[in-house]
Amino acid sequence: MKEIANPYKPEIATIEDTWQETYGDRAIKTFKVVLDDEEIRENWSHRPGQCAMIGILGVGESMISISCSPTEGKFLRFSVMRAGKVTQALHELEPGDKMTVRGPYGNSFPVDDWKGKNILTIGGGIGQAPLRPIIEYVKANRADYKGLSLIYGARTSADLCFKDEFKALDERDDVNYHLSIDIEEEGWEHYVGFVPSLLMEVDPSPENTIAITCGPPVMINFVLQNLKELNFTDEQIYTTLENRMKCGIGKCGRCNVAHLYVCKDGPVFSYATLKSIPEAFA
Amino acid sequence: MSEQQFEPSVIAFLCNWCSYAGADLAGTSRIQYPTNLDIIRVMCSGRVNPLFIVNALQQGADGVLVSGCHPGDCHYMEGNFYARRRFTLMNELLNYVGVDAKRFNMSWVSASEGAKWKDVVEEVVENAKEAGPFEQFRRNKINW
Amino acid sequence: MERMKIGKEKFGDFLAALDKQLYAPQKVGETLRFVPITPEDKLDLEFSNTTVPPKSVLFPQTETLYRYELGKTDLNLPDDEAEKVLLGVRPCDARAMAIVDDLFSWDYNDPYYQGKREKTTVVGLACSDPEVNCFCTSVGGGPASTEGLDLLLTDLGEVYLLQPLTEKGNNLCREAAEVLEQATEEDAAAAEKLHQEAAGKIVRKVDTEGVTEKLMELWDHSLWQDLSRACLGCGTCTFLCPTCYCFDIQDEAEGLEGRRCRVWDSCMFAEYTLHASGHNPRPTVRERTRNRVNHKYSYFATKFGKIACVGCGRCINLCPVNIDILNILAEVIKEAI
Amino acid sequence: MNNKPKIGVYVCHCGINISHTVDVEAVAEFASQLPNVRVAREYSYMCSDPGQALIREDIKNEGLNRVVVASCSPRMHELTFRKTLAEAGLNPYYLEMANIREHCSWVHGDREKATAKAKRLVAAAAVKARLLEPLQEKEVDVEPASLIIGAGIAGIQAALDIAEAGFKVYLVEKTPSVGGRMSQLDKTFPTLDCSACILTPKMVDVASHPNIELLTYSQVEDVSGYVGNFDVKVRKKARYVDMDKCTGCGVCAQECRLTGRIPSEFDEGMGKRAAIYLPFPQAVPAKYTIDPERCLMLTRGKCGKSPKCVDACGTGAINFEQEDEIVEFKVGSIIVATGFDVFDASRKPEYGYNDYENVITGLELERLVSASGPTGGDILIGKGDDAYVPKDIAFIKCVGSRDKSVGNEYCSRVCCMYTAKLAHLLTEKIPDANVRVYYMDVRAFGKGFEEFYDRVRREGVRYIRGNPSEVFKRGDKLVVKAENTLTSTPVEDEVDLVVLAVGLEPRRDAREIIDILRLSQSGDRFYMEAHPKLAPVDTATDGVFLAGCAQGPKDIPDTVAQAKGAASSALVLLSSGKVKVQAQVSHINEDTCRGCGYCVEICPYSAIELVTVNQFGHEALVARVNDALCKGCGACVAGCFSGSAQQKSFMDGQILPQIAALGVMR
Amino acid sequence: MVDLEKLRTVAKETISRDDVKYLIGWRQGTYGFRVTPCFIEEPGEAEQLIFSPLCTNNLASYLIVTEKLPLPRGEKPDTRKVAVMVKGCDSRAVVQQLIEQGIKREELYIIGCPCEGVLDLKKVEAKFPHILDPVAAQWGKDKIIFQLPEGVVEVPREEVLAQKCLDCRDPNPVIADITLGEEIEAWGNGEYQDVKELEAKSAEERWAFWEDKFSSCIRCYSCRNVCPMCYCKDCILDRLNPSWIYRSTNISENTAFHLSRAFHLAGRCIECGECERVCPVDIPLMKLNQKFSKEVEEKYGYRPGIDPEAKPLQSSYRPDDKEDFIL
Ligand SMILES: Cc1cc2nc3c(=O)[nH]c(=O)nc-3n(C[C@H](O)[C@H](O)[C@H](O)COP(=O)(O)OP(=O)(O)OC[C@H]3O[C@@H](n4cnc5c(N)ncnc54)[C@H](O)[C@@H]3O)c2cc1C
Ligand SMILES: Cc1cc2nc3c(=O)[nH]c(=O)nc-3n(C[C@H](O)[C@H](O)[C@H](O)COP(=O)(O)OP(=O)(O)OC[C@H]3O[C@@H](n4cnc5c(N)ncnc54)[C@H](O)[C@@H]3O)c2cc1C
Ligand code: SF4
Ligand code: SF4
Ligand code: SF4
Ligand code: SF4
Ligand code: SF4
Ligand code: SF4
Repeated sequence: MKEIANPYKPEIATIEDTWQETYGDRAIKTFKVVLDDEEIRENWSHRPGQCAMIGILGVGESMISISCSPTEGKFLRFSVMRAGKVTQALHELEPGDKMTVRGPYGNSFPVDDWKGKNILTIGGGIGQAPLRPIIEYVKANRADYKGLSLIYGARTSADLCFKDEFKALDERDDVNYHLSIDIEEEGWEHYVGFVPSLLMEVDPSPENTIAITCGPPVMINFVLQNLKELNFTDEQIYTTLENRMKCGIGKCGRCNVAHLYVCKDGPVFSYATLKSIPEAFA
Repeated sequence: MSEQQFEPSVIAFLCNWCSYAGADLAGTSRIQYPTNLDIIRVMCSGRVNPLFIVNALQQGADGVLVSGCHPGDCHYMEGNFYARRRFTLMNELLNYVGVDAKRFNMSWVSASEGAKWKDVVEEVVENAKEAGPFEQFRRNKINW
Repeated sequence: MERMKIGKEKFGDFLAALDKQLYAPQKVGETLRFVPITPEDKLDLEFSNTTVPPKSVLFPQTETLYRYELGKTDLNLPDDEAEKVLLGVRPCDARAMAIVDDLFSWDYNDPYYQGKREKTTVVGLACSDPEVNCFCTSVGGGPASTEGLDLLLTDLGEVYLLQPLTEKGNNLCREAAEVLEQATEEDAAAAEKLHQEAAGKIVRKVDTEGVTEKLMELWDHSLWQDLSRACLGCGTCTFLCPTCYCFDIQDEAEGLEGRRCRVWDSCMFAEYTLHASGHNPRPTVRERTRNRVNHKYSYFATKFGKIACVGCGRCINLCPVNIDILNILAEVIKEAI
Repeated sequence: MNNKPKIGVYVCHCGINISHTVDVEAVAEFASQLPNVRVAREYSYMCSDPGQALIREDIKNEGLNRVVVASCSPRMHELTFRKTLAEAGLNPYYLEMANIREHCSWVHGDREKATAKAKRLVAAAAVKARLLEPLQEKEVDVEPASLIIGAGIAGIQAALDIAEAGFKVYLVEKTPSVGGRMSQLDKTFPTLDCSACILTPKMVDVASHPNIELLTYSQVEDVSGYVGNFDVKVRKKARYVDMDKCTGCGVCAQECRLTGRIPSEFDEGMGKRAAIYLPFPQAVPAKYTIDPERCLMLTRGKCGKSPKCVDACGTGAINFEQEDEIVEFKVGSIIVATGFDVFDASRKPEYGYNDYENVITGLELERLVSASGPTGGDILIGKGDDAYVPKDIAFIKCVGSRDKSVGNEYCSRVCCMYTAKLAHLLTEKIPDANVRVYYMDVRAFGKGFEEFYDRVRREGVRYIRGNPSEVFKRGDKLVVKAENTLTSTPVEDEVDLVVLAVGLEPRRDAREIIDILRLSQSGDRFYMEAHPKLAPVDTATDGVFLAGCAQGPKDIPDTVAQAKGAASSALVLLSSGKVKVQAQVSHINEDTCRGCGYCVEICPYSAIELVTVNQFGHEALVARVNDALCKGCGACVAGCFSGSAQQKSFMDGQILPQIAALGVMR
Repeated sequence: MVDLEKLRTVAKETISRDDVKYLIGWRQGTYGFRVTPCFIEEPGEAEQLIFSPLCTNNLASYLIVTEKLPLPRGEKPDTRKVAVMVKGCDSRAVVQQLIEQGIKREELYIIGCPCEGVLDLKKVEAKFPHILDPVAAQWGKDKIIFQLPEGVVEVPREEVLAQKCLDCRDPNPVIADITLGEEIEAWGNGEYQDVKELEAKSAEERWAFWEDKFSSCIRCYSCRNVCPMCYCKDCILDRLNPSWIYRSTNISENTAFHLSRAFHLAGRCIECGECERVCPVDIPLMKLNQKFSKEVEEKYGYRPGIDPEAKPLQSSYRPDDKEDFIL
């Protein structure tokens, strides 16, 4: 079996650090992990937008977006929402514990094609995780891009991920961000309402801009409508799709939207591709 | 298992109020019995899901015992009556598919029956011994 | 290599001459499926087709990806596969292998499938008695189609005619040269005649011309609701389809050992696409049935240029509520015009 | 919040009790290797103060969040160690015990095998500990009031006791008067006190006690809630007489067109009353009631030109417009004291109760001998001029008791003695009477009973052992046909009166209360106590108690004793003011519950009900557990096919790994 | 026998009612002897309906498996009645579903079809292979009359009837709002011959029998999905947490699955035989189900799906239940 590379065989990785992003039933926890095998660690390269299959031996695997940019260092970050059996078990892990990682999988944001453009990310809830690497990537290669704007919302302020990182952006004048929560809260200085309305409020210009959105299906649907209203063309809009995945390599079958495999042909799609594909927004 | 005598593994589910207490009494009375039987405590024999038996056989038990209060003495009044029905059915099913009838046992042992508890353990362990190592659908016997 | 033949009574010798793991249809429970045999085992190839297709050998229903000790992180991969011979595969099922090969080798190679596939020689048996729901001829195959096969047998009554098709097939004939005889022209002609007769017995047909596009046109058509409504969402039509290969990966523990394994899965199961959030992009049998048919006749065709159905008829024969893929296709063709 | 389980395992030597057979060091060493185990220690006495301190310190210093104690039986020290955890700030339910003393070191001699077993038990405890969830122990306040249903001697006594203790009592009686069966009795065995003399003062007390709200002629309609917090709805039936105005003078009854035409319940139908009536002279409250099923005004809407009662009543108390009234209140505990009915003698047709007027029941005879009875205490059989005083009198015992053919296997406990009492009273009233008693056995088990029985026999009452097969008429006489089983001789005994010592049965309307309070019935159909020996006044429903014959046949002293027991049980609740509810209760996952109701049927405590919920716009039935009612048996869990019902601390997900640990460890 | 004219008239009337959503019945399938369940929403469609020995499907299953899509906020669910055609056995499923509150009586309109036994397609298709054109069948006296393409053929009923029908004790619907056709005299004897034969064998032989069968199971769960009594929203067989049974197919998990399935149907299986019929690998599931039918009848005098007022077997008990196996 050694002859052909075995894409099902994961690497063992050690958790270096964890943060609790949000709390509650559907808490989100971020893991910073480092692959154990030195050679593989050094040779590992992923691109913003890709995913990896992470898991625990004896429990199972889950496909999770890599939420860091390769520019950040020789480690990986995953922000995991607690939902099923595997993510529940993942949430129990602490620094020093092992997990399995295989990947990176899927296509990525065409960051090279986007050079010289304004980048606008529109995220909701855990949907910010796949957007974070693109933000970090642009920050790291700041000269290659023009404006960088972030729109991000969650149900309540406690449900926002990466809070400290947003705060840190206050220090920079080359990034601007807009936060929202659904319901009024005391001490909240930002927008109150849903992300699609915040988008209209921010009213970004489509001029030389790429809009990337990720979040719950309902949010995406409204964001798409609003982007159209703001005169973004289909080619300017990108989204990442999340379907159930088991293999990550275009075999197991379940992530398809029509003839596309989200794990291979996605997860990043331009709206121009998706809009003709039934089931893409089911 | 060649030379050595076969030491069966028996998993027992005992209700807290009668059988578990009976087993405690056997302990306080220093009544000696075989070590093959391990107890899982539940509050009532009515809590024992008959599918636990199937699972125990899958996971390595050679014999299983469910023990509760005598009919009419259930701490929760009716729990053991439900248990009796359920296990009567499960027992029939196991026999029917050809699992040795000796593997599944049920008993009523009260809090004062330390001596009976010993008899039950001995009988159940002996039964499991006679039935031999369970291989019919043990999980780790599967090979591929 | 040339066509050979062998007397049926000597077929055991043929098998004995091959130093390989042999798989042939045998009755397990009440139905036929491919299981390991020895040359001494009685072989009975007089059947229309096995209930469980031979994919169960190359893509077993449960396959260990690797084992580990619970609590540890060393991964033990399974051993290399032994050389195998699959005996008595029907041409439709062999074609299915050729189709599935594309899937398991695009982009990433699947080492488990490929590992078995490469070590396996597929010996087919031309089909002489198609069932009522066989429609291989409509989807590019036929009772004596050779795609996916290494060697084709034709039952000539007293003897089997052997027609090697690939190097692997040739090798088999070489290894067993001692017991084989050269076939004659007449044998070949007799076989040809049988093949044609068999093709003539196929009664169900479908015109697949343009069906790929038609299916996409009818995405929201009411026929999906009407024709799927009785579906029970059982996995029969997919589990037993020779071109269905969906799988799930699960961790299981056996005693102190754990393993990650893959198991057959089915797009007809409701939880197949169910997200952990509770959202399901294919919430009812309508979407699932549409996906099954579309996948075979449209998506796969778009991606790999082939229809992923070989017309074996199993899904029609075995569907408990008579959901009939030919009937669906017929409706699609009718509605699309 | 998932926290990573960090388990501390503590293996106890128990002096040498454990360590002499189990290699505790080896067990601790083994435990330290188990998944998620942070520390594993052994110690001489885990339950001692220093032992517990060890655990507390580790919880603080090592950040432990689960604890396994391998020591004696959890039945012994689970609470101790739970407290230890709580003291260290950990949820007490993060504790799991491995019983390596009673179930291991004390019952095994082979050190090697015992050690191996101890390891398995510890491993199983550790995997379970890993999966434990924190549980909250809840307390609920108790409403300082009690509902008592039934105002016989049991209900009266319980009401007085509770009221005396300073708590509010709602005493609900179905009939127009309190008193119950005891008020129908003449004298009471074995001391022959006059029933009315000892009962009436209590009846009056009950009516006048400031803490008792008496609701006669009322019925409990609905009870919801749970221990400490029952919401009660009572229907006060319309009496058509204004209680405030009625002085109890009785002229209305004299005037009533139906006077003397309606059989009196109190006199067992032997006396007659009017449609407006007082059940008996000493009735409490002494207010009249109109029988809505008989009153001409109420049944036909017309009573002559105008109702005579209305005309007669000086205070204008009669009001045909009166309507039923619903009273609602809250109580913390409930006592059911609804008593009994006597066996319906017509169900034994061979004794001719329906056919011959000189076949009567014991209760009817009670009325006959009573000075306040229909004959003023004269023993007269038959009506008017034909009435005669019987001379030859036969009692037949065990009528409707100990009799499978009528479905009553039980002994009614009072018939032997009331027969003796009535036989005595007959010999007193009819000096030349010739009384015999046909019996199967004589059960004179109570205090002073045997002595009384002896006295009656000495007074000349003949006891003939034999169960009569038939009573029939021959000429003027009744013939009791039997076999004297002591002499094996057939008997045909000619008598003037046959008295059937009918047994006690559950109230015919017992079901009503069962449905309202979700009680169970025992095999004899009386209300079932929580435990026949140790909780004879409790029921499966917390906060609901039984008193008197509602629970099973008994005599007055036992009734009163039980009433006092029930009262004190109720008082325990009321005076403590709080009740703890189980923490290890069942819980239902409403997303997966299929609403089949199996759990609802199974739960012995009626803790589960089906509720309709909205699931994505569709209505769905799902089960819901009332934590305050659930006792944590888990019977519902094993009966739930969908695995939706789970008992906290005993979940499938916790037990299956235990099984695996034990199975795999071989 | 049910008259087709009458059936269709009744169906039309039913579906025309305002309080009826749709009607579930049978119609001729796509080829040969096949029949398929159909959902009639318009009176016109009622012409498709048939009732014949080919109508094996237990339509009661659809009363509970029908998937409900989330309703938009504010929209009221359609709670009109579903009309369903039931044979005797199917009607027992309805009764048992009512007992278990899977459905509400007021949301049902039950059209009873007294049934003289349906066919075992495996037997029929073996007898008449390769038939493409739709075939009709009807009941004759002790025989089945087929309209084959080559003409009318009569076959003795024992040769083609499903096993469950040969032993049927409930040919008449036990619950119905309207019954088509005359009541039929029951012929089954309730002797559980099949079960007894297997019981008479040794434990080794019994295991050998079941091991062979269980090991052939592909765990497609058709048997579960078709069963009118299997309607958990989240079956424990699929559940991962806790995982009762692994998804891998081998004798261990397969046996555990079969024992669990059978046990969950103990005292609930109404012997419609659908599970066995749909099993693609022909596992004799009725031999398991019938074992329980026999035991609950013998031990508890219980037959599921007969009395809508009865308590479910497994959520009730009698203090004097037999307990001869208990130590
Ligand atoms: C013939 C006979 C002779 C007896 N002689 C003796 C004797 O000499 N000595 C002795 O110790 N015992 C004797 N007993 C037994 C004695 O009668 C009982 O022990 C006693 O009456 C029991 O009292 P109780 O309060 O439990 O029930 P009951 O007296 O039956 O009182 C129950 C009360 O509850 C009321 N009630 C019932 N249902 C409801 C409801 N749903 N809602 C509201 N109220 C309701 C009834 O109307 C009644 O007032 C005799 C019994 C009989 C039959
Ligand atoms: C052979 C037999 C079998 C029985 N079987 C049953 C049965 O099966 N079911 C049933 O319900 N009942 C049965 N009983 C009856 C049952 O035993 C009694 O009802 C029960 O024990 C009474 O409990 P008690 O607390 O009143 O008295 P006891 O059990 O006698 O307890 C009284 C306690 O007080 C102590 N004591 C006494 N005097 C003093 C003092 N001056 N100072 C301090 N302490 C003192 C005594 O030492 C004793 O510990 C049976 C009785 C016998 C004899
Ligand atoms: S879809 Fe049906 S006919 Fe086609 S290959 Fe699969 S099982 Fe055979
Ligand atoms: S189409 Fe038929 S076989 Fe396939 S899932 Fe539906 S009911 Fe089952
Ligand atoms: S038994 Fe289980 S599925 Fe049925 S109502 Fe109770 S919790 Fe729900
Ligand atoms: S655990 Fe017992 S008491 Fe609690 S709800 Fe379940 S059956 Fe009732
Ligand atoms: S239908 Fe047959 S093969 Fe499928 S799961 Fe059931 S028994 Fe197994
Ligand atoms: S188990 Fe089989 S026979 Fe029984 S009700 Fe379900 S489908 Fe019908």
